[in-house]
Amino acid sequence: MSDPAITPELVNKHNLTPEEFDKIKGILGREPNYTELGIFSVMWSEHCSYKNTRPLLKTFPVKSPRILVGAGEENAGIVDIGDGLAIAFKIESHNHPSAVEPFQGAATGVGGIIRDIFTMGARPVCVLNSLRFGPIEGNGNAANNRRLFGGVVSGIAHYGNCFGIPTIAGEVYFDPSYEGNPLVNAFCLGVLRHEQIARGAARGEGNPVFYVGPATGRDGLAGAAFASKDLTEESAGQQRGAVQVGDPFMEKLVCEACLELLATDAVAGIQDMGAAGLTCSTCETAARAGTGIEIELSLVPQRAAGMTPYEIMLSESQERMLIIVRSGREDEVKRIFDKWDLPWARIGQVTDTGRMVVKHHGGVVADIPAKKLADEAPVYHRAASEPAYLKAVREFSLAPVPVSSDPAADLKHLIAWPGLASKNWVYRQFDHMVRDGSVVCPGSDAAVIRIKADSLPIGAAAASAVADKYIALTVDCNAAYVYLDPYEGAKIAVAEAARNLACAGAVPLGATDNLNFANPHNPELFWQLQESVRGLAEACRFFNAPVTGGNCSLYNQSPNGPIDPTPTVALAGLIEKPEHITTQWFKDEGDAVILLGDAVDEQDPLRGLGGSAWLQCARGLKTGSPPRCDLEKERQLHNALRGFIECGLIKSAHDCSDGGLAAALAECCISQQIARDTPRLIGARVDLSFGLAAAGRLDALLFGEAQSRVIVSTAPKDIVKVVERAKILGLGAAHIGTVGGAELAIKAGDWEGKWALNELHDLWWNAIARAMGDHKTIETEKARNP
Amino acid sequence: MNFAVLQFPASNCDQDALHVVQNVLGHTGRLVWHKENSLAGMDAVIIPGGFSYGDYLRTGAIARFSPIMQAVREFAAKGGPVLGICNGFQILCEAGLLPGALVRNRSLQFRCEHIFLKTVARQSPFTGKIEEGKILRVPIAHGEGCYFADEATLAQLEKEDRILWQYCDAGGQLTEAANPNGSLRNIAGICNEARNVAGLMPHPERASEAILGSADGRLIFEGLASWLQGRMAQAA
Amino acid sequence: MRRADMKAKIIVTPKKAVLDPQGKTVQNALEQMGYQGIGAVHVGKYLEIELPGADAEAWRKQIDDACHKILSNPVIEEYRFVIE
Amino acid sequence: MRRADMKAKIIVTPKKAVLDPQGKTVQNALEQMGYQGIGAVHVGKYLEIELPGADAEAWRKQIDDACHKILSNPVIEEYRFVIE
Ligand SMILES: Nc1ncnc2c1ncn2[C@@H]1O[C@H](COP(=O)(O)OP(=O)(O)O)[C@@H](O)[C@H]1O
Ligand SMILES: [Mg+2]
Repeated sequence: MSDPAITPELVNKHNLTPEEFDKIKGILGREPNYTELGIFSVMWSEHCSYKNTRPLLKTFPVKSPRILVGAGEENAGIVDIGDGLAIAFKIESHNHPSAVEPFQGAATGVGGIIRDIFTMGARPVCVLNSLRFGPIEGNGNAANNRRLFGGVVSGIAHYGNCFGIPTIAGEVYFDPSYEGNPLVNAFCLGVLRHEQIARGAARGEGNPVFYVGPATGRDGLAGAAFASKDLTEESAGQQRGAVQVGDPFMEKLVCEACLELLATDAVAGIQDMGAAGLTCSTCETAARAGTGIEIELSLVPQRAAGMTPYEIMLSESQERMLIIVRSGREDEVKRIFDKWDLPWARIGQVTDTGRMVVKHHGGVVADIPAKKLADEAPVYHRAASEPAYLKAVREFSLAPVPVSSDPAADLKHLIAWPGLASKNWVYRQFDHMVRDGSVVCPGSDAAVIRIKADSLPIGAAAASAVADKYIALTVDCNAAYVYLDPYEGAKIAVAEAARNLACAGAVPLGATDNLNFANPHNPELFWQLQESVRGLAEACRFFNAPVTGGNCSLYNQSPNGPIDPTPTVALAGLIEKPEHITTQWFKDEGDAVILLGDAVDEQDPLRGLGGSAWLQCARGLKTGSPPRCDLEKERQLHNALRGFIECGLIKSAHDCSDGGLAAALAECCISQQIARDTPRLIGARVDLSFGLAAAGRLDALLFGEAQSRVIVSTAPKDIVKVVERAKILGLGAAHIGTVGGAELAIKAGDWEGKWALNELHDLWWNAIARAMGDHKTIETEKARNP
Repeated sequence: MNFAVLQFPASNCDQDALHVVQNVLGHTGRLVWHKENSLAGMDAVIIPGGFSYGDYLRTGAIARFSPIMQAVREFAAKGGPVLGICNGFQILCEAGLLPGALVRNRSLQFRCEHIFLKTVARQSPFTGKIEEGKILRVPIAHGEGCYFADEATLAQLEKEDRILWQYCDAGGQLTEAANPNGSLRNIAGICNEARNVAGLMPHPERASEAILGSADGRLIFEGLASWLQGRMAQAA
Repeated sequence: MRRADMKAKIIVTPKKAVLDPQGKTVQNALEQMGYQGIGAVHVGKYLEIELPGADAEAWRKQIDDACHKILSNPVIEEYRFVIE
Repeated sequence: MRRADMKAKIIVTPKKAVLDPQGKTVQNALEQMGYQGIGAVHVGKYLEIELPGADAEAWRKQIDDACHKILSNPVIEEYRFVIE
């Protein structure tokens, strides 16, 4: 079959503008052939080139004394955690593939991010995820949203569980804006010694280039380009051609074999074949090393008959790695990959030409300057203009919103609202304990994982002498806030993540973000992106959490419109001593309940109800300016809280976010799970009367989402210490109640609400299972027909 | 004591078992690759959890044909203790070293959570250190942990006191709700006729340190260790 | 208990173009066990649905519809069935 | 690539005694979607093995052996196959 002629239509089909095409001709000094056109189209897609976002990403704080490998340098950033140890972490999206095939889309998303981490020479030790779907309750579209949600969750479970990595934290929200365009962001963290850092560079002229992993098929052809377009029936249709299928079994073997090989120092460079597969890995490694690379496609293991050079170069078959081996050490590759029964092939070598030369049966099918291809994609400064909808948002006032007639009932609805309800239906499907490191499992503000000797890649010098480390992890983003005020909302995403870390007793080490936005060519949507990045950058700087990397997923809009702007933020933090590890649930009868921070933000005309869960859930309104975040105040809170924790004054700490004080208090009482069907319920009696005047209305006091607030519990003897020290630090602190009893009782003025704990727990714990069509009946059925 | 922890392609709880044996209990141990065919010098064998061969075809179906399994048969035939955890239990059943089979959870979903275990048979190398009436709190993590065997086999297991553990509630009751996967008779673990080969779906190696939320699982490994000591004392 | 007069026998297999890790793994296992010379292995699903009545034609439409909507995943699988 | 002259088509089904929750779930799903009147649903496995040569008889023994040893588990499953 001969290649099609290069026509303007074909160029356009490849998502390249006439200007971009001219630039390509300039670089090549001639017309590209079909294969070259395909190569440029994927490398210059938004997904690989960040052509619309690079100027924005430059504004992120990326430095700290702990940073060993910074953002943009390699496949993932690396941060020092002391004693010669380091962590590599990164978040990536797999939104469009998951819309087309939720199970495989999500599974391969997890596989991709795990490869990004062991590519760095690190052993992957945990994964997180951040998910968004349309509403799952009721009929109509909800049925399809449930299909997507259920498929994505089992896809993540399938891949992570089989690979043998704990899925230790995550977040899930439901909103109509994600209907038809769900978000699936996957995060992975790995551990290594400083001297084990591997590079994605094709170093050493003459070094052989190896392909390892399963054979190449026509899977996900040009997926990167697909991810860089609006999601339409047509684009999805094309993608259905050959959906990528993940093989976690294969990935586990490839990971172990690669770590074993890296331990031999036979490796000069290594990179996964992720987006844009063979194309991206060859030109990026050459570009990083300033060398050239030459490969022969007939040597590439192939699954399908008669694949063209174009198809082989653009295939996104999973679980494949490109390894540049020091010449003379080829046998070690053979020995190790044979041991693991893995396919491998020598497909080329490193050259000094600076060019990426691709041959097929000896004939040159592509010859491109590697650096220009990898690094000189066009950069666009898109037009931005404030969205019209924000005018109404700012003008929104509470005046016309009827005051809650039954706050007690509202709390029940709130905690059973899928966005707020317990996510156990999701994380009980994930193995979140494998590897014996899960100290705080899903269900508290931040997860805590123990790093020990066997968390390291093999060959780590004196591995047995490694001192255990404790890393706290969280991923957050309240996209309703970001929609209503991108700058403030993005700040809050970071602030909330940092607050979660502080509640666990951790100091931030670094951040990774996933910018999920809609079409950047629309100035109003680009404005959302620009403002969000401004907020993220400012907040990350403030909490001393440099951005070590991340991912951009634009064009997230289905025919029914754009998604809410969703800049998810994952933070990793360090906990100095195991005794500082703190969880969110109340511990002992008689303990004191203390609110750190101010009950109400009096500067906020909406008293924290703008964009709040209560306004959405109880009044069906997603509007109003969201709560503001005073970063200085927020930081004070975190420092004070960590100080108290380190002095051993704090028994539990829970951050107040969606659902406000009332929801947070309820969670403190019902969120400890001892075992299957066995929660530990412990009540509390709380008096919030002191905040009523400032709040103006009861629902604002109970459900307002003012920032910078944490509910802690302490032994009675420590009340004064905590409250007084907080005051000295200029931090609001109020002793609001006592832990104990079989109910939650909240008093405010002459109103008092009482909730039976077992009822609250059932509403909260089973809400999502109910929405999904509870499996309980089948679950407890015997293994035999009656 | 010297423990062998078998390592199949995509075993993934192998490190955890080794960690408990070595770092928590202070014994020696080593990972034994599935292509090896000798267990010389080993006092006990642990077949760890994971997804050997991706759980493709049936859980444990392919692993049982690995070269090392012949050595395991011989080791077991000589009375050596073999403990299969989760996927290890599935492999032992597929290999015919334990009766019955583990099928898809009733929920059709993977389940990862702590459960309660009632220890039934206390005469075994694995349950000797668990005192009467003690309820163990240990995690499960599996999609195919529903124990099935025909009536005759179940009756025999009961008659011969070979049911080691059953899923129960906090109070020790064998309720439906406490059964996480639909296992017949709430069976979580059993042993062979000679009592030296046992399998269970829960993960004691994930519950052997207080910092991980429970140290109950330790009792199983400690029981095994002291049983081995007794055996050696006799031999000497 | 409804009487089953006919049965729909449905076979769902991964599309040829789509990776079938399970099939590949089983093939390797069989070869290692000494079943030399076998070719590619494909693993799929088999469903049997008991159908009342005698009107196979009427059912054929419904089963085909069901195969397309829920019994198979048209994105990565293909199906075929007989009613007898 | 080896040429496939024949194929072994193997069907593995759960024994009657073993409850098949998948079948049950599919049945419920079908009924909820309005496919009224359908009876019990059983879900099993389908395997296809490409076989070279023309000697079906020789393969029959081998495939039967493989079905018995590894492709099915007699404790919970039954199998049947054709070579064509
Ligand atoms: N939102 C972001 N914030 C910070 N860095 C980013 C972001 N998006 C991408 N990057 C960085 O740009 C580089 C290229 O991104 P990407 O193509 O996702 O890496 P990979 O090739 O591993 O997929 C990476 O180092 C990544 O961390
Ligand atoms: Mg990468």
